[in-house]
Amino acid sequence: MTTRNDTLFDKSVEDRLAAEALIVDVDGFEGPLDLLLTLSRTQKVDLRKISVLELARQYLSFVEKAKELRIELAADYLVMAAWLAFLKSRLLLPPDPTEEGPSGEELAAHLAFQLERLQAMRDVAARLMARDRLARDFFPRGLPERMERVRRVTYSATLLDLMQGYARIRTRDEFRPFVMDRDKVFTMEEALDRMRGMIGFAGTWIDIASYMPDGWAADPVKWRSATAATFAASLELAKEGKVELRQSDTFAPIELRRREEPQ
Amino acid sequence: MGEQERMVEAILFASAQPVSVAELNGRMPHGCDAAEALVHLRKRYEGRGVTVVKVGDTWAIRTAPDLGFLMQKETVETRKLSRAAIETLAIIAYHQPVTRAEIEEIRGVSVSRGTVDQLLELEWIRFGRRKMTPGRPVTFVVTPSFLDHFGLESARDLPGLKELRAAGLLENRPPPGAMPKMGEGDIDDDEASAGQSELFED
Amino acid sequence: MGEQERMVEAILFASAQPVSVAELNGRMPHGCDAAEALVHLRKRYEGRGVTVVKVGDTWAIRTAPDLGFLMQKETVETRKLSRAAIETLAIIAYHQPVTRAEIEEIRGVSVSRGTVDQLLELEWIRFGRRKMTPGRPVTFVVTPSFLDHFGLESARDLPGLKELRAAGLLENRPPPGAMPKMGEGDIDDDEASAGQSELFED
Repeated sequence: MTTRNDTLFDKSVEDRLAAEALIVDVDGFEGPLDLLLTLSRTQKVDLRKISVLELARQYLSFVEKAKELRIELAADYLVMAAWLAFLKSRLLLPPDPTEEGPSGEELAAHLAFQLERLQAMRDVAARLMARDRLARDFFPRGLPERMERVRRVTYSATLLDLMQGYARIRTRDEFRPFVMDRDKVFTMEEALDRMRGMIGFAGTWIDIASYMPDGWAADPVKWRSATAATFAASLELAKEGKVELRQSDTFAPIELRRREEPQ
Repeated sequence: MGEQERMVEAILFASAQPVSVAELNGRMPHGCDAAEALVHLRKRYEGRGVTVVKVGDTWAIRTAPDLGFLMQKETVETRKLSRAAIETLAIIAYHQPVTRAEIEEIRGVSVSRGTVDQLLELEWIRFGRRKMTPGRPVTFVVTPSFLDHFGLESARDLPGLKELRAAGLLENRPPPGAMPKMGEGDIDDDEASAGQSELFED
Repeated sequence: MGEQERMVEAILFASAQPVSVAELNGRMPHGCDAAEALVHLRKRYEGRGVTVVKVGDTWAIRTAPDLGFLMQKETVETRKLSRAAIETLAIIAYHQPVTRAEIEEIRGVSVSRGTVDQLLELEWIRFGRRKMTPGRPVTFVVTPSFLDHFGLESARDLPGLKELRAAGLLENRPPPGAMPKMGEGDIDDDEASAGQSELFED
């Protein structure tokens, strides 16, 4: 411990510069563990024999200096500082047998393990990246031959398909294209045509039912259509000013009379 | 194996294009003789799975011609025969020997060359004797392999229209009476079903 | 040279990607034994300009690494990986299957999304099975592409793997008591090592 303290205070100019560089370079460190690892390297010892106490001291003085220089430290640096301060106190004070939790030595050993493991990962990462690598040191086939896909198509059809196909053709004549069945529909246009030719004679009130086309009254479907068309045509003629309409009562017959031309 | 031969081997393998002797020499260390190394390499690959071939003035490694089949993957796809093909085939089967004009008359549409070719290729139809009518048109008949595929002893075993109907094969067409009508709601039930059954009668 | 060896040679030469024994057998005529042919072929190419290499469960032909200097033209400039990406890759390779929390515990910093994304995009890592720990976190493992890229037969051939294991540095040592949480160290030890040995074993 004393020897380490001495080395710390007898730091060469170079080490001092390095220590200052550490402070300015906070952003360059990937977290407190990274910084601790760098600090531990300055002890130039085997990571397994590292003095965690010394490391904690260095880290805490780093944080102090950073504060003096008003360098913004990320929260995890400060959390680590607090934890190291706690660890330091545990390592310095004689163990309290009543206290629960891991001993300072255990905590220190784990930190040393973490640092050693991180260093080991960095070493193997470097070894990995230094390996002969594909497309840099060794190469795949430059002119690969494509697997040619030969597609063979077989067609399937069953006897049922065949017979249904034939049936479809032979019965096509029985089909007829879709048309509206209009034979039971009397349109308003038809009613208008019919009525226009007749209203000239309607000098007196006549029930519009008498304008119904001949032969449409027997079939209820036809009757309904013709009634609607005749009524609509009557309204149309009234709108045009050709006729007048009247109805004496609800559901009473609607009567129609030619309108006299305005003089 | 000589160092220069190794180099030529590696370059030919990794290059995306066939490589000329000049380029080989350019890429190999000064003083190398790619042409000579190529001679050795070519001999080494004789009778192997891949061979060193000359392509114009350039060199490449290629699969041995007799192993080309390894680079192919056959996939079999089963497709349903098109409706046009089925109908054409059916007409030929029912009416053989039949000319193209006759097929078109029965189908009501022209028969494309592709449809006939496809059926010929499947070996389900073949050309029959020419008809003794003006123009002496060719006819089509079905083949034994057609009968084989459809499990028929002869084309005469194909069921007739009446049998098709009896078998219910004609039922799935929309009967004309089922078309929506104006004022349909007024038609009483008896009338509607009467109209329908009429259509289903022979 | 045996006919089967020729076939394996042709198929491996034709492909830029490693080919599995199953695929070789699938492409070769029925009854061939690609595995045996591979043994002979590998021996035949020892010391040559190209070599037969094993990549995980697959096989490929690659140029000899000492001839890389001839291939400036073929060299593919890869994006430089960040220090974080390199370390994360190494941790995944040596500790696989490993969760993001475990990576963070080892590195002492959080792993940014971009780092993992970059490695996934390179197809050097992929998602492994979920860990049977609370939250069932996903794990990461390295891929055959990773092995191919770094010329490794298997993850067992990672440089320094044995030494790291002997030194206990691949163990998941839970922190004693109240360590500051740099990620979560609460992984079940048995489960972790079981998963690992599974991946590193034959």
